[in-house]
Amino acid sequence: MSVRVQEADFDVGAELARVTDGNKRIGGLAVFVGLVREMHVREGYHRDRIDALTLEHYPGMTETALQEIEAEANRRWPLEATLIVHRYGRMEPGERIVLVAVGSPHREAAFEACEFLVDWLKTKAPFWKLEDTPKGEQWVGAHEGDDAAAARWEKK
Amino acid sequence: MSVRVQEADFDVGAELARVTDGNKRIGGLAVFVGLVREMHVREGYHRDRIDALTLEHYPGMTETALQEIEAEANRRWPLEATLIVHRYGRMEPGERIVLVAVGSPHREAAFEACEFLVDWLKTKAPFWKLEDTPKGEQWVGAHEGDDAAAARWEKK
Amino acid sequence: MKIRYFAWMKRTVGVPEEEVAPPDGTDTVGDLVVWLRGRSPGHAEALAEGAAFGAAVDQRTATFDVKLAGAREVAFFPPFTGG
Amino acid sequence: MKIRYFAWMKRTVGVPEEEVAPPDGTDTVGDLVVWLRGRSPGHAEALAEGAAFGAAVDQRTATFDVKLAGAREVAFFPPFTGG
Repeated sequence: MSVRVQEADFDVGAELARVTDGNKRIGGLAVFVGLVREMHVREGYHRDRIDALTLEHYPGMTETALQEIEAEANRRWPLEATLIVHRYGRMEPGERIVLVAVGSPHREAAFEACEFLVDWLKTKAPFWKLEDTPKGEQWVGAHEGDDAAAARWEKK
Repeated sequence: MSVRVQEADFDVGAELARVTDGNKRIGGLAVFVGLVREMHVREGYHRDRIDALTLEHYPGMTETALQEIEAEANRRWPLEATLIVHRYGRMEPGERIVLVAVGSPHREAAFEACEFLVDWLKTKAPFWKLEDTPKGEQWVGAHEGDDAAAARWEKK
Repeated sequence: MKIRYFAWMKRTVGVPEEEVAPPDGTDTVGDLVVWLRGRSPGHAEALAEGAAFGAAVDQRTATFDVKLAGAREVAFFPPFTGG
Repeated sequence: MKIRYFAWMKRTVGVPEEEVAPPDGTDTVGDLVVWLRGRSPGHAEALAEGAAFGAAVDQRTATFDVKLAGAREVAFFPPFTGG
């Protein structure tokens, strides 16, 4: 289990190698990489071109929140390895924002836990996105779809 | 869209960079890496230690089958990029067998299409696994769970 | 007690953080919000009733009925938009 | 017509591929299976009724009712286990 919050970009290949190397019990590794899109596309809301994105976070609380999310995934699924790397600071379209990787003996568990981590970190980790657009700066509003995606993992 | 069948290992970081570089419309990249496990774990069937795995395939048909699966994923979801790299030949525990990567503006589509590709290639592409175990060689039988996983994508 | 503001709330309040000494009777996060509104028009706007914001007490997400007893740091922020 | 065998079927039949000239009336994949069984005990075992195997005609998966007309290559193999 490992969580990192950093300003610098990350090397996907090197990160994934560290997750799997030496662990021969991993049959499936599910990975998600979130990237900055040049267009903000939210259901009919606005479609502004994005020149840059600045991610603010709450140092200290962010790491704790991500560790708790990761621990929850490990409680729910039989996982061999988990990794979350989330950047903050200024990023341009095409740049990587976040990496989530989950290794498990079984591909189903790896996929489910990876989706769970991505859904939960979007709604439970203290990050805020500020978009730099031709019309000026604007804070990204919370996305109802993200809440719905996160809610499907809530225990009944 | 890209499909490759090869004996050599692949560099995950380099492959993923080729999928996303220069495409600023990708917001989410979902990836699956299948690896050789040192244990064969199938529901109560047998749990033999595996010394090596040899993947046989049907050259020509394999590429066609993978291209058709990839085209089907692109018909079903709004994808910006897809990649399937599948190895054949002899591999030891810990080695990579297959890489599936899907880039989309939306993470939900990326995850769904990636799972779809993995499920379908397991049941629709002509590969056969021969395990080298302390008890001798044995062909891996088809896994009912794989058929069920593939079947959930069949159109009603 | 340290108060921290994030994202647009930081700009609306005008400072990223401040040390405050709320009066006796400020028992919960909700009480603190009401008291902070009186500090400036920026505070009143950022922490307005009906504005969509959440809170954390000592870096753990907290609802407005959570007690402040012993809290060293309370943060206010808009809904999270990471990932 | 070229016949190819894969995985354990190749070992049971004894050859990875062979050229055959089935008699007139061998119209479908199923007809071909019946005729091939008579070529050797290995063929009979690999292609036995009830054995779990599939076929491809000219590199496309085919059910046993598919017609062979014009086919250049027919393959037989156990269920796929890739990925």
